Formats: sequence, C-alpha cells, structure tokens
Amino acid sequence: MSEVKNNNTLEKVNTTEYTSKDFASDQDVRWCSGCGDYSVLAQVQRTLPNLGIKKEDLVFVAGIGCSSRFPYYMDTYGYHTIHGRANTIASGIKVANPELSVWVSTGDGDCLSIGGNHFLHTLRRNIDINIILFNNQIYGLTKGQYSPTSFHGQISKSSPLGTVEYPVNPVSLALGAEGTFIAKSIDRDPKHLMEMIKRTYLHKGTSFLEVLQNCNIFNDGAFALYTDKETKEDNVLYIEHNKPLVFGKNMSKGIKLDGWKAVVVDISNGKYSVDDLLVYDEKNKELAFLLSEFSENPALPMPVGVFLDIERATYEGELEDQIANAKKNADDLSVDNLFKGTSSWEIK
Amino acid sequence: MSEVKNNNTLEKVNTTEYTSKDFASDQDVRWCSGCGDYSVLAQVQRTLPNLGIKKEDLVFVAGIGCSSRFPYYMDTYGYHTIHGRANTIASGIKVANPELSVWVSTGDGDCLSIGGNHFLHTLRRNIDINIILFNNQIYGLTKGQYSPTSFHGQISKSSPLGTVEYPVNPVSLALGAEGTFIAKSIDRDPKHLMEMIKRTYLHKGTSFLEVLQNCNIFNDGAFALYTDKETKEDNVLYIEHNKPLVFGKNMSKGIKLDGWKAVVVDISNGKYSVDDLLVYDEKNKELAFLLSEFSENPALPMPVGVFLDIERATYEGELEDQIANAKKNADDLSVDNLFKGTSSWEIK
Amino acid sequence: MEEDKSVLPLPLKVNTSKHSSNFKPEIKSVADVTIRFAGDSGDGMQLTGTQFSDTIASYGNDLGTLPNYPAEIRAPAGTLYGVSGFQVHFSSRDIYTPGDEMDVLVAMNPAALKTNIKDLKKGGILIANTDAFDSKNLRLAGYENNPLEDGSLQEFIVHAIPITKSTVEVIKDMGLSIKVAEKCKNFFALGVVYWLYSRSPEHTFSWIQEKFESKPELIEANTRVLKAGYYYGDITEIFATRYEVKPAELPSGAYRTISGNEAVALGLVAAAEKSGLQLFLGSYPITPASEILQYLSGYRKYGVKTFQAEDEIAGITTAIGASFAGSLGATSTSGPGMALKTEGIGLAVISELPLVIINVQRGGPSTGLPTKMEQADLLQAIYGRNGECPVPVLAASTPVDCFDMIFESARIAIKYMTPVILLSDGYIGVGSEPWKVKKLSELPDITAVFKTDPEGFQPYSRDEFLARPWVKPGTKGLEHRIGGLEKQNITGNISYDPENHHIMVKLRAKKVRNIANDIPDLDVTGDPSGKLLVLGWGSTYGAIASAVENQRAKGRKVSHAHLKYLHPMPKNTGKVLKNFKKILVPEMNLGQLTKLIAIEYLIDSIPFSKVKGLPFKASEIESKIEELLKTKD
Amino acid sequence: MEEDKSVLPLPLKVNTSKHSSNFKPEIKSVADVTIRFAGDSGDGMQLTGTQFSDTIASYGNDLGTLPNYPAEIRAPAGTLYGVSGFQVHFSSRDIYTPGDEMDVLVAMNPAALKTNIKDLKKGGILIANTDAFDSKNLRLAGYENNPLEDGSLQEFIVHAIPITKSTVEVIKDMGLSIKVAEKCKNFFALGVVYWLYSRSPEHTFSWIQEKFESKPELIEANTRVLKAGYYYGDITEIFATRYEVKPAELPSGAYRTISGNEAVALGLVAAAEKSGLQLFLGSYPITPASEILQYLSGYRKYGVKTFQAEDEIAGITTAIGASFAGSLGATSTSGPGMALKTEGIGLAVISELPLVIINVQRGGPSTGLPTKMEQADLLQAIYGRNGECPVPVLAASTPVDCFDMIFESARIAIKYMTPVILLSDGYIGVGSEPWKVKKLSELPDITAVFKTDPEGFQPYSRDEFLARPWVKPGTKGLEHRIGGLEKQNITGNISYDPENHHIMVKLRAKKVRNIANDIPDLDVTGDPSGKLLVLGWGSTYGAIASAVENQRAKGRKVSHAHLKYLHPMPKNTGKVLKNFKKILVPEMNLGQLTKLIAIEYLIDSIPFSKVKGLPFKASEIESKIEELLKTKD
Ligand SMILES: Cc1ncc(C[n+]2csc(CCOP(=O)(O)OP(=O)(O)O)c2C)c(N)n1
Ligand SMILES: Cc1ncc(C[n+]2csc(CCOP(=O)(O)OP(=O)(O)O)c2C)c(N)n1
Ligand code: SF4
Ligand code: SF4
Ligand SMILES: [Mg+2]
Ligand SMILES: [Mg+2]
Repeated sequence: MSEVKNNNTLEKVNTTEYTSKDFASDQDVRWCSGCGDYSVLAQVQRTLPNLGIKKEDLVFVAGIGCSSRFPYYMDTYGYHTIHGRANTIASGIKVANPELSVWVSTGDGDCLSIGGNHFLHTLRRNIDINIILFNNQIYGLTKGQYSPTSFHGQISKSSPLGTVEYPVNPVSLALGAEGTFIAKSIDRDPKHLMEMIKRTYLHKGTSFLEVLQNCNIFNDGAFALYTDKETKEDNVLYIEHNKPLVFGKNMSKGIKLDGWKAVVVDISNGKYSVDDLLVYDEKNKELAFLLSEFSENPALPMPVGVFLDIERATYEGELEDQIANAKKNADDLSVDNLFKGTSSWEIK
Repeated sequence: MSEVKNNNTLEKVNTTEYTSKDFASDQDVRWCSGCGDYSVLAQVQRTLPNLGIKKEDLVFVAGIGCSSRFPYYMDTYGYHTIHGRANTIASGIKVANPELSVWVSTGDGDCLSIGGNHFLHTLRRNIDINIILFNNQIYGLTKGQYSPTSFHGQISKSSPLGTVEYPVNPVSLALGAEGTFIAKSIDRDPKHLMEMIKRTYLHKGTSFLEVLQNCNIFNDGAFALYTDKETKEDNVLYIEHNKPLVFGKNMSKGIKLDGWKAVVVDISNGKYSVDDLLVYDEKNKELAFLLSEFSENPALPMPVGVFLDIERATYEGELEDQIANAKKNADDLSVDNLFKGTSSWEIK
Repeated sequence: MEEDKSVLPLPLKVNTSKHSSNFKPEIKSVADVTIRFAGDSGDGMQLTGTQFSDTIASYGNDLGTLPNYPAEIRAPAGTLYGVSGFQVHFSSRDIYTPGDEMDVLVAMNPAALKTNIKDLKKGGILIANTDAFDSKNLRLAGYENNPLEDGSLQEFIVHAIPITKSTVEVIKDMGLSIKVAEKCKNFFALGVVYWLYSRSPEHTFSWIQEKFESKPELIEANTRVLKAGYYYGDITEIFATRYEVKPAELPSGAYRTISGNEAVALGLVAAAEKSGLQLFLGSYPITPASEILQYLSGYRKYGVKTFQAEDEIAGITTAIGASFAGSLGATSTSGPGMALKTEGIGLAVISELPLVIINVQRGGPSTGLPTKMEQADLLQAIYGRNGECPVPVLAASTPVDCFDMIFESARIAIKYMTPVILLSDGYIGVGSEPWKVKKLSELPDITAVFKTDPEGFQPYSRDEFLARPWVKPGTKGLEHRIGGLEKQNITGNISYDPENHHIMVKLRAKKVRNIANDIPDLDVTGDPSGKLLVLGWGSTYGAIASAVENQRAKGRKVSHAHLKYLHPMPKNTGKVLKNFKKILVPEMNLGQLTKLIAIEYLIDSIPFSKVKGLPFKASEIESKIEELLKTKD
Repeated sequence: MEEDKSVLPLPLKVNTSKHSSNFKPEIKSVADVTIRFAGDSGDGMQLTGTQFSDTIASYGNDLGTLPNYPAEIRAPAGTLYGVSGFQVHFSSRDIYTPGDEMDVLVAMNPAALKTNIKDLKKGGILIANTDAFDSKNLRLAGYENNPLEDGSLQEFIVHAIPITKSTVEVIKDMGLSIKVAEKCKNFFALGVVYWLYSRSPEHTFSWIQEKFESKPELIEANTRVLKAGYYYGDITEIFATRYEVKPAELPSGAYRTISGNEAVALGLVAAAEKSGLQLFLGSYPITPASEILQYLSGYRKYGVKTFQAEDEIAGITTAIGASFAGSLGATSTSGPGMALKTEGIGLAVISELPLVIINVQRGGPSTGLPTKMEQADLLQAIYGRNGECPVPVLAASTPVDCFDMIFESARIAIKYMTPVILLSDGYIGVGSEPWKVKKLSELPDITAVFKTDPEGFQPYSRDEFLARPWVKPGTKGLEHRIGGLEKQNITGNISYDPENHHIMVKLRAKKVRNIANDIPDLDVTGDPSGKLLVLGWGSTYGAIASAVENQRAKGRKVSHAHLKYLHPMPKNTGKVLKNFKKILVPEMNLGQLTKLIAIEYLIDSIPFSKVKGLPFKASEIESKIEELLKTKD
C-alpha cells in the first residue's frame, strides 16, 4: 500500500513539467551559510518534481525556529505559524481538505518541546501529513539554548554547567506514540535524504522523517561522527526492508541478535557471514524499537532509513467515510428539519 | 536500587504509627457510588502506612477530572491544580524540595490528552514523582466524551457515530518517552494494586502506574473482560520479574516467543511446559515494549504488573549535585561580587 | 382526560375509575408560574425539568429555564452540595427570565428543601417526598427536626407525598429491582405537577417510548409511574386547586425549545449553509461549552467536521488550519480554555483568516465554578492578548439570540477576514426558551469569495472593508505564504520595517473599528432620554428587560439598552448614553462594561455587580432602579 | 599613548614609529556623542557596540545603548534586512536615551549605509568600509551607483577606509584563512573609533585575552587588528579632529554597565537573599527574554535553581509548584509566551501563592517582531485572564530600574501572597546603561513568614494585608489542600456557595487594590501643576525625561510623571493628573495607558503612539510638546 500514491484524488502531472527550481520561491533564503537546513531544502526541491504533485496542491506548514522558515522558500502554499503548533495547523488543513499534500517542517524544539503533545496525537490519529523534523539538538533561532534532543550534559547558553536531563529519542517516541511511518536521515547524505523524502511522501498516514541537521553556529559538529569521512562508515547503519543489517568500511560488519541483545559482528573474517545477520523488516514495530534503542549503546552504530512503515486507516479518511455514510443512510438531509428538531409545535 | 527507599533524606517513622484512616481527610468523597476511584483511594491509603513516609512529607498533586479530586481526600499536603498540568506542578515541587514524597493522580484526559507533553518530558527528566493514571477510557467529569485511550470506534457523547482515531497505549508511550518505571494494574484487584503502589513508591525516578478504572456512569464495563470472574483469568497476564509468563484458569497457559512473535501456548497438555515460556525481565526495555504491544493483538492476554524498572539519575538529584559542586568549586560566593560583575569601575 | 387513553398502549394498574369521581378541584387561571424541581444529582431533576418545560412550551406558553447543578458528576446522596435543581418559568405573557421567586418547589429530599426553600414565595406550594425525610437525610441536610413535621413551614402550602413508596407500589408486580424501581420516582413527581398545571403527560409518554425503545420494561414502568403521579391529584384530593396558564400570544409558526448551546451549533450550520463553506469545529470538551461540540459531532450528515482536539490550543489551531484551507473554522470553549487559546487568536489576527470563537463563560478565576454562570471574560475578550491584537467581540443575550449572534459572528469573520469572539455564558448556554424556528431561506446570504485569479494577486492587498483576499490552497497560480511575523503591507512578505509595522498595527485596528459601520444601532426600550438608562450586555438581558418592564408598568421613567456588539460598539452608543443622566450597568462581574464605557465615551456609569454564579433576579434590578430614581443628585 | 605598550605583550607589525609623528589632530571637547555601528549580522556589530560602551562606561561617562538586529540568526550577507546595528550614546551629563540622531555612523557595507544614513546628523561623520562597496553588495542594497563616489553624501564628513584589506594585511603573515582573518575587521573599526574618541582599547584587549584564552592565534590576530585600527588615525592623518567627552558627574562608588535582563536576574537573586528563600525560575527560551534564564542558569553556586521547561505553560506551572513548596517561584517570557501563561496566572491568583512573572515585551501581535521593542502588553497584563483575576502589575523604566522593580515585585508577591507581573521590554531588557552597583546590605529586607503552628490554622484565613498563610509542605500538623476551584473563605474548602463566591471575588480584588497603600507616590519632575504633563510608563522613560528636560531648559512649562506601578496605581495619581490641563501619554502601543487613565480617573489624555519597534526619540516627544503648548483650547 505504501508503494502506492497516497492520494488518488490528486491529479497527476507530468513529472517532467517541473524542475527543482519551480519549487523555489522568490524570497531570499535567510539561514546562516553552512547551515544544514539548506541541504534539506535542496533535497525537498529536488524530490518534488518526481512525485507528481501539482504545485498548487502542496502546502508547507511550520512553527517557529530556523527550520520553520522553510515554507517561505517553497513556491507552494505555505503557512509559518506559531511555535509548536505546526502539526495541529497542518492537521486542520488536511482534515478540512484531504486533497492537499500537506508537509510540516519543524525543529527539535518546535516539534518535541513545546509541540510534543501535538506530535504524539497527530501520530496516533494517523493524519496523512508529512513531518520533517530538523534535529540539530539545539534551539537555533533563539541562539543556542539546549533542546529536548540535546545530549545529557550538553553545555549550552542555558546549561553552562551541562544539562541534567536525559534526551528524548524521536524515533522511540514516535514508535511509542503509534506512528505508522518513521524514518531517519542526515543532512549531509543528499541521496539517502532524497530517498527518505520520497518514502515519507509515499506513505499514507502520518509520516515522520527525522533529519540530523548541523547547526554550524550553535552546535557545530554535533553529528560529525556520522558525517565525517573517516568515521561515518563505521557509525552509520543504513537499514533496508528485507535486507540484512550490514555496515562499516567495505560492509565488513553486521548486526546479529544475541538473545534480546543486538551485537556487532565482523563478517569479513569468516566467523560470521551475512546469513547470520538480522534481516530488517520495516513492518515489525518491536524490531523498530530495538533499533531505535541502539542510541543507548555506544557500541552500536546509528541506524538510518525507514524504521517502520505500516498501514492503518487515516483520520481524515475515516471522517470522510463517516460523513458519506451518514449522508447515504439519512432519510432526511434538510437543514430546516434539523432546525425544527424532534419536538417542535405549531402556533397558529 | 529500586528496592531501596527512594529518598534517604526522608526521616523514617515507625510504620505502626499510621493506619489507613490517618490518611483520610475530613472531606466527603464526592465520586459516584460504584466508581473505581474509590478502590484506588482505599489502596493508596492502605499502602501508605507501610511505606514509612511521614504524613507531612507527602504531597498529592492533581489536575482536573474526577480522578483529580483525589488530593482532597488525602490528609496530606495537596494541590488540585489545572487541567493537564499536574505533572509540571509536581515537578516544580519536587525540584524545589527533593525531600518531599510527591504523588500525582491524573486521568486519561488530564495526563494524556491536554497533559501529554508534560507527561513525556517528566518521564525523560526522570523527576522522582509517582504518577498514578486513572484510565477509565472516558472523560468522566465533563460527562462522557471520548478520551485518547478510548478504543477506535467508541461511541460517546462527542462521537455519536464512533471515534475515528486510534488510541494511545499509555505503557508504550511511556516506554517511548524514556520512562524508567512503568507498571499497570486494575481497580478491581486491590492486592495487586497495593503491590504496584508500593513498587511505584520504591522506584527512584519518575514512576508511572496505569490503573484501569471503571467509570460506571459513562463507560461502565470497559474492563469487564479483565474483571469479570468468568473471563479475567484467561485475559489478564500477571507479569513478574524473572518469572515465566503463565496465566489462565489453573495457570494452564503461557506466553512463548515464536521468532519475534509472542504466542499463547497451552502448558497443560504436555506439549509445552513452563520451561518453554518467556521469562520476564523488568530491566529489559525491548521486552517491555513487546508486552505493551500485546494490546494490538486480541489473541494475547493483557499484561499487568511492572513492565520496566531501570535505574537512571534523577533530574533533581543531578541539579542538587550541580549546585553543591558549583558551591564547592567556587572561590567566591559573595553576591555583592556577583552584582559587581567582571568589569566594574570606581568613581571617586 | 379521555385523550390520555389513546396515547397509552400499555395496561395500567392505576384504577382509572376514580377518574370520574365527584372530586372536582377548582381550576384557577394564572398568568405566570415558576416551578423548581430539586433533588439529588442522581434524582433526574434535569430530565424532569426539561420534560416539563418541553411540555409547557408545546402548549404555547412562553418560558424560561434555569438548570443549576453541582460540578461533581454524582455528589453523594443526601448532601447539600449534591443538590441539583431545574427551574421553569412559564407564562401567558412574553417573559424574559426563569423567574425570581418560586410558586412551587418540588423537593425530593431534605437537602433539596434546605437549599431551595428560601426562594419559595410566601403561600407557595411545596411538594415534598416524605419518604426521603429519614433521619440520615435530615442529618446530612443539617435538620435537627423534620421540617415537614415541626411546623417550620407554616407559611407555605405543604403537600407531603410518599413519592418513593407510591412509585415502587405501582410497579411492584413488574419484578424490577428496588433500585431501578426507585429511579422512576421523578416521573411520579412530574405527573403530579402536570396534573396540578393541567398539562397532559402526552409529550413525556412519547419521549419515554423513544428513549427506552430497546427496554420495554422501562417504558412500562416509567409510563405507569408518570400516570400514577398524574392521577394522584384526582385520587387523593389533596389539592384544592388546579391551575391553568393560558398560552402566550406568540406569532404563528413552528416553535421548539432551544438552549443557547444548541442554538450556537445550529447557527454555525446555518452560516456554513448560507456561505457555501464547509464547517470545521476544533474543540476540547469543557463545561459548560461541551454541548456545542457534542451537537455538532452529531451533524455528520450535514457535512459538519468536528475535531475533538487534544487540548484547547489544538482546538483553535486546527480550526485556523481549516480556515486557511478554505473552511469556516470555529472553536468553542469556556474560561480556562479561552486562556489557552490566547496565542492562537493572535495568529488568526495577524494571518487575517476568518474564525469564530465561542466562549461560554463560567465562574472564574481559574477553574473557578465550572457549572456556574458569569460574565467576567469581557475585558479578556477585548484586551487579553499580547501586542495590539484587535478582535471583534459580540455577545448573545438569550438562548435564542445565540443562533442569531453566532450567525452574525460568522458573517463578520468571513466578510472582514478576522477572528470573531462570541460571548455566551453558562446561563443562556444551558438554559432554554421557545424558539420560533428559523428557516434557511429566511436567513441572509453570507458571501464568501475565494480569490482565483492570479492577475495582480497580492496576499495582503485589501478590499473596501480592508479585508485581504482569501485563497483556497489548490488554486493554481496563487501559491503564497503567510505567517505570524509582521508582514509587509500588500505583499505579505516578512517585514521588520518600522514604518510598515506602524501602518499594519493601525490597519488591523481600523479594519475592526470599521465594523461599526456594518452593525445595527443600539436600540432603547423606553424613552430615548431621561434620568436612568439600564445598560446591559449578554445574559442579563432577561432580568433587565423584566425589571424595566415592571418598573415602567409602575410608571417609572427608566429605559433599557442592551449591547450585543461590544467591540466595536454600535456607532450611536455614545449618543444614546449621553441622553441619560444616570446609567446603571448590572453585570455578573465587577464592572467590566463600565470600564469600556469609560474608555470609549469617558462616561461614568454605575456598576451593579453580582458575581454569585447565579443570574440577576428582576427584583434585584428593580430595587436598584427604585433606589437610583429616589436619590437626588 | 605610551601606556598601550604595557598592555600589549604581543609583537606588533604596525609601525609604531609613526606614533610620534608630527601629526597632532585637534582635540575637541564635546558633551554628548551618539555613535552607531552597523553591518551585516555576521560582522560582529553587537560585540563591537558592547565593547565600545563598556569602555566608555569605565571612563565614567553616562551612557545609553540600543542594539537593533534582525530576527534571523544570520541573514544572508549584504542584504538590507540582514543589517545589524548597535547604537551608543555617551555623555558628560546624565542621559536617558541611546540618542536621537547620530554623530558618527560606522557602516560596514552598503546595506548598513542604506538603512542607517537617514539618522546621521548633517555634518556627522560617516566611516565606511570601502572594501564592502563592491557591485554585488551595492546591488543587494539597491544602489545604482556607489554612494561613496557619486557625491550623494556631501552633507556628511565621509571617511572611506579599506577596513577589510587593512585587517587582512596586518595579519597576513599569521597563516589564518581569509575567512577567519576577515572576521577580525570589526576590531579595526572599533580601533578607529577608540582613537577618534580618545579612549584606550585596553578594556577590549583584556576582553580578547579572556575570550580567546584557548586560541592564542585569535588573541594575537584580534589584538593586532584592534591596534592597527587604533593607530590608523595617527598614521593616515585622515581625521582632522579627535574628540573627548569628559566623564559625567556621577556619585562616587563602584559602577558597571548592566542590561535590563541581567538586572532582572540579579534582582531576583537579591530578593531571594533578602527573603531567605530559594529562587526557582521556570522558563522557556524566547527572544528577548531568554537572557534572564541564561544568566540565572549560570548562578548555580548561589543556589539558584533554573528549570528550562518544555513550554511556557510548564515554565509557569513548575514555578507555581516551587512556590507551593516554599521557594520564590519566578517565570520569564515575552509576548507569545505570556499568552500561554494566562491560565497558570489564574491558578496562582486563586491559589494565592507568591510568584513573579516577567514579560520582556516585544513587537506583536502574534510572533510579530521578535527582536523589536513594544509596550503593547499592558492591558493584557491587567485584564487578560478569564474571570475576575486581579494581579499587581509593575513596569521597569530603564535597564537599571529592572533591578529595583523586580526586587519590588518579589516583595509584593511574598507579602501579599500573589502573583505579580513585571513588564520590561526588548529595549531596556537588551539595552544597557551604567549602574552604581548595589550591595546586598543596602537593600531592604523582605520578610517571608512560613506558618508552622497548627493551632487554629486555616488555609484561607488572612492577615492585615489580606494575605493568607504560606505553609511549607513538610511542616507537621499543617497538612492542607488548595486548588483552582472556588474556595470557602477562611477554610479554603471547595465551595459553590453563591454568597461566598461574591465575597471571594471582592476579597481578591481588594487585596490587590490595597497594595496602593504600600507603594510610593507618583513623582512629578517639573512643576506639580500646569498646562501639560507628559505621563509615561516603562521604557519611554529616557525619551520623555530628555524631552521634558530639554523643553524645560528652553523655558517651556511642561512636567513629567512616570508610572512604575500600573495596577494598582499610586494613590496620588488622580490628584497629580487633575493638576494639569493636558496630559500627553507617549506609548509604544495604540494608547493603552490612556485607556487605564480613563477607567481609573475618567480623565481624557492625549495618546501619542509609536508602534515601530523602535523607541521614541526625545525630539519626537519635544515636537509633540511644542505642538500642544502652542495650541489654544
Ligand atoms: C510561544 C513561543 N515560545 C517561545 C518562542 C521562542 N522560540 C522561537 S524558535 C524556538 C526554538 C527553536 O528551536 P528549534 O525548534 O529546534 O528550531 P531551530 O531554530 O533549531 O531550527 C523558540 C524557543 C516563540 N517564538 N514562541
Ligand atoms: C483548560 C481546561 N480544559 C478543559 C477542562 C474541562 N475538563 C475538566 S476534566 C476534563 C477531562 C476529564 O477526563 P479525565 O482526565 O480522563 O478524568 P476523569 O474525569 O475521567 O477521571 C476536562 C476536559 C478544564 N477544566 N480545563
Ligand atoms: S542558527 Fe544554526 S540552525 Fe539556525 S540558520 Fe544558523 S546554522 Fe542554521
Ligand atoms: S463520572 Fe465516572 S469516573 Fe467520574 S466519579 Fe462518576 S463513575 Fe467515577
Ligand atoms: Mg533545533
Ligand atoms: Mg478519564
């Protein structure tokens, strides 16, 4: 199902009609130079022409934050709203008009701090919007306070001695909140990011894509381990449906299950082979949770890719059905009769 | 660690000093007769005398809802606050004075709907408060609208044609939100409930106890399957640390792992024995998640008991340490010097 | 009485032969009656009151109702704070209130007697359920002696009736549990009152049939009990007099009773129909506003979308999203929820999107008195936001007026591309009155124009009403971006330009101020000038109208004006006010409208505050009027 | 100049021999100078301005500053909206403002020139970085021709300096990347200005040493560049005149510069110390209030607890929890955050717990203009809650005043068991001025009494100030429960009693009203009566004080009064106002104080609004004063 276009009512356009430039608005992009946000913008603009959505059917919604400026730079409909509420406003738009393709760009503060509640309720309702979380583990726009994804002990403007709180893991949280599509990517890996954006779009229901995004002003290098040439291969695990979990330089390592525990094994020295490895299944929620918890263990690589992609009816779809059925089953659709109610009387 | 009293600074009192009556305030209890809330109140009042906490060190905090009236009925310090904010106010109390034993009574609406964000941030911060969620799958106080835990399709005052949203699973959510202690019990099982209340208290860090609570006015019988004599044994799975997962009449059934899938097996007919069963481990988060997801599968029983009990530093503990260290390492604690700052000058 | 048989398909144990006995009580015609049903929260008083008022209404009387119940779902039986009441005032004249003093009090237990007897007229009728006056209940109500027996009720006509026993008796052969059987007792009381006021129980019989469709034993039981109560008057001959209240002279047409909350729900449907927009309500339950969400969630077949949000913030912001998408967005709430919507309203203001916000006010501050009425959110509605953030504020004055004013709110929201706040309150929201049912065709059209032509399109260009264009996403060539940062005049681009900000702040203010050109003048009932004007807004309407009518009937020179538009106010308001020497402003707050009058017109008015969770009595306002007309100054 | 060497441990490439050349520019003494540094967001203008003002202050000048920057972190280089500015006004007299017109503008690029030149005095000095005037930047700034070359700047003294090239040149041997090297250019500009105003760069040298402690190459680079800039004046002889501003006559003592936000942080520490309470700040970051959280989070060693909450609701409610637990709870925010705290404030009011709420106001409505100042949250502070929900409201008028007023807010909160709102704004919150450092011993004590005696304890009994008792949980025998539902007078039990509600509503209002007995009278600067009073509140203080002083110096009869207590107002306020024929109220909103004056005193005052995200200029107020004094009426 997830391989199918998610909104049949959207008229397809010839995909050759658009180029990425068609999605760039006339506004100057106002991010710091070097900011990871540029990459996400570029990949979205590059991916869209291949998705067959008409420009006028696209709506980008955002809260407040550096990443939340995103809609201004897209030549589509856009709404830059208030801090933390992008998901509710997007929900309102989508429920009001399911024919639109609704996207949310949000930050770790916007989505997970002030907006955490809406995030979780959007996921469980499975409203068919596409959420891109720009996770830079910092509050960019307000100049460098720690965020709910900042690591424990992180020094920031508002934690000069280090934070005393434990971060939220966006993928685990989304799993616990009944998300139906959960994926993760990195600003510095444009190809993977484009693929993930596409998958995000293709899933019917709330799609959640976390993008690790470097804030080179207030939290530079937060993801260096996963983006530096020397370290990234040994620290990033690309997960793919039905494929064994291999990674590392020359794909020499893999993930094996040892009872309940995932361990890294070397598949280059003959002791283990690819056949011993855990094969990923993006329909398996428990497995997704196991992988999302890799972050608790520094011995394990960080997984990116589609953690979960399962089917469930969407909120707005069921609502439309409920309305259609109510209309169909009604023997009286007269509003005048509604006004009259069931116990009116006549005065002559 | 969780077996140790959670706050060493609390002076112990002779546990024979109190009886459950000592914890009953002079206020009339204003719940509907037959309401499951009475049982939770009774079990809390019965358990407290055994915990060795002085009455004056106890604070009960609540938001708004039927269940949130709880503090009025406890002869301890109490604060009945505003809808959804019990967890933040309790957090403020505990962080301000870690010597207090702080409890939250909250409803499925209060904690998970309007208060969902605070719930998740309290859990990840691991502030040492004890949260008791009265889950009646309905809004009681406002007279019967559906709640975030109402089942998909539930008919209620605000969903005359059935809800179109998928419920949140409180245990899964707490797991995804980095909870360190997560347990579940039922209003109609006082013994188990008392045990869970005790464990809730003993854990150092945020403790979350979900109690299935019957609202006999607006959602009567929601948990009949788990409380009716005829059905409960086959439908409730009591989980215990290091014990195999058995249940059913005469303990004739058990849970076995079949690859990634949990299945029910009969251990009375010789094909399987207790040794084939999954042994529970309350330190294993992935396992906890597997069990919390049993609710997705009607073929599996509903687990109650302690899903997870792991150690992690508390927010307030680390904050106190940070303050103590800062004081210790400071070569100057003069507030006058703080006022002066680092670049003052003299005018003569 | 014969017609009763035709509506009664069930066998009855009541001996109907007594029916034609010689006893014939006197039938007295009265103009105006107030009855209060009072009992435990579990006694079904709200239902009883509703049934009675529906029946009364169908006889063509004008009426007003006042439900009054505790914040607990079911407070423990017998307690003072667990008493629930429902007052019905009906008349052969036009009336405006649920009545000041009662003619009849039905007290189902001692607590109900204790808390309500003070409002019973001298010489009024008290119907008490003697079965409930046992020692436990007397103690819970704080009675040392049984008031039915100790002579303390001498000033009233007391009818002590064993209501519970009679109820159980009449259905004892049915094999129902005592608990279920006793639950029917309110219908006995209702039957007695129907008889007393010469009203057939027919309407309630049908209601019982419908309500218990799937439980025939309950149909039978309740019907029997109602009938037994009804015949009780005949059989026992304890009442010397029956009463009759002639129908009021109402314009001809179809009528129904309606509460303010239902009227809001219907008014929203009407506005959606007349504007051709889809209605979207984003809301979070809260007393006493939840019914708006509940009614609308039942209107799926009319295409209404309701979204029960996770909180009030999501309630308003989903509605804003829906408006952005081209729907009529609305959100309903009460006090604490209004507080949470503050930031969202600001977004709607700067985004200039239509949005209707309904605040069914309740007692505050904070959680306050959830089930009680109050008018203390007026200044919040007008000034309670960060920044210069102007929003039109309207107020409904009666349950029926809720229909008109929500329709008007939607009209203004759409025409001016602005959020609009409608203030209702717990009194008119839950209270009901007869409504001469409106037809869609009688309502004015609301024109919602969506811009579709890309030619020269600018998101913040303005029409003659200073409204910016509304564009439905999905419209080709009009892709554009809006948001909460200050925007450049006309283009809508982000702008930090100082001059532009000043222009925009003034533009937004002017747009709202200009609405004064588009609303009716403030009407005066009574002379257009004189010594005293009583100025009100919102649900004080009934009490003020009654008081002024009564006082004028006594020849006193006093007039009444009622503001339905609080921001901006009608253009003639200043002129109206300046025509009077004194202005009395009764409000269920500490004088908020007097503050607005000072701000707008520098006029000193006299606040008359009642912040008790209960509406004004007409008599209270009358005393105040008399006092003011007496004093020299 | 010799002393410079001593502070410079680094080898310098600058040829210091020129130092003793024959060139000796004239040194002119001036009373009062305003300089603005303007450049790209990335050019370090805020740092440059801060360094300059710190240095100036340490010379004993009085000064005022005005930072002004875009909401983007780093807007793209060269754009008009990316320009960041920092203005410093310093003087040998007492001054109140950052200056109206500039004497010197440092423009680091064409965009900075374009957006700032309009404020440069005729004959003023323009220092421009010629290297940035390339075709791309000129185009981005919208210049057709290079203004430095096309004669359009004839009315100014233009010093076109190749700042970037000079910077790179002086450190080119260090092997730094061009990017890093160019980043030092602001220090070159700063050096030039130090020289021009006869101020030693010593303070900045020390700052550089500290700041780059771990990066010696940056210490060397920045120091060299600063020195090069400093000597540029000597070497190139392009300036004919140097200036000197004599120190102001300030009372003797220790001084420092302080911003309003830091003053709030320090004032809270002071209040905690003097009351013996632990300080707890619950807050969520928001511009321009975040610094309060940031400063306080650095004060762990003083026992300060800060809690960066998940949102503003959690910010205020954790603080309420802390107050319930016996701490001094505080919460800081700005506009949109204030909106979200509305419901929490209501809870604090009905719970009657001490709480300090700081709103550093910014441009609204909605997200508005996050980095700009405004005073438009006044009515919200007073009326913006559901129910009758009275809260004392205070306002700080200068950065230094923030210290005193937050201290006073805490005093009132504790003494009266009430939340208190302190209004600051982006102007005084971020702007700074010299502060004669207070000592703890100079401050009055704040008495925080915790009830410990169970004898006769009632949670809602009241002392002479109508405050209820504060009890620390943990106190034996005083266990009690409070909450957001209306409570019975004295006992604090839940009460739905109508009379009790009215009593409580009035009690809460009276408690706040009575605070008027406990605050200083409203002072008048100038004659106590006359034709014109300029009435202000908050950060307009500086502009009004300057304007009135200037006008009075010109012999005009005009007085100034400034409200620091907005709710309740000082008792003599009405009397003060009635002594003047006209009252002019300059506000950075659409006239909110004029509305309060109408409500409280039925006095018609003249609003003078400026809602541009920029403070009033003294000259603007002066013109208005002149206009009003001219008109007959
Ligand atoms: C109600 C409200 N609270 C706070 C703010 C201030 N604020 C703006 S953005 C932001 C956080 C930004 O962090 P994030 O969402 O991670 O986005 P980033 O800038 O890092 O992309 C905050 C706290 C606001 N605008 N509104
Ligand atoms: C801000 C706010 N919104 C809404 C309400 C109304 N309200 C009170 S309790 C409640 C929900 C009650 O449900 P739950 O938390 O499940 O508690 P229960 O009554 O079922 O125990 C609601 C919506 C309120 N008091 N305040
Ligand atoms: S502050 Fe950080 S996140 Fe924001 S634009 Fe700059 S680099 Fe990007
Ligand atoms: S309404 Fe339901 S939850 Fe509330 S008190 Fe009654 S039975 Fe309990
Ligand atoms: Mg971020
Ligand atoms: Mg509930």
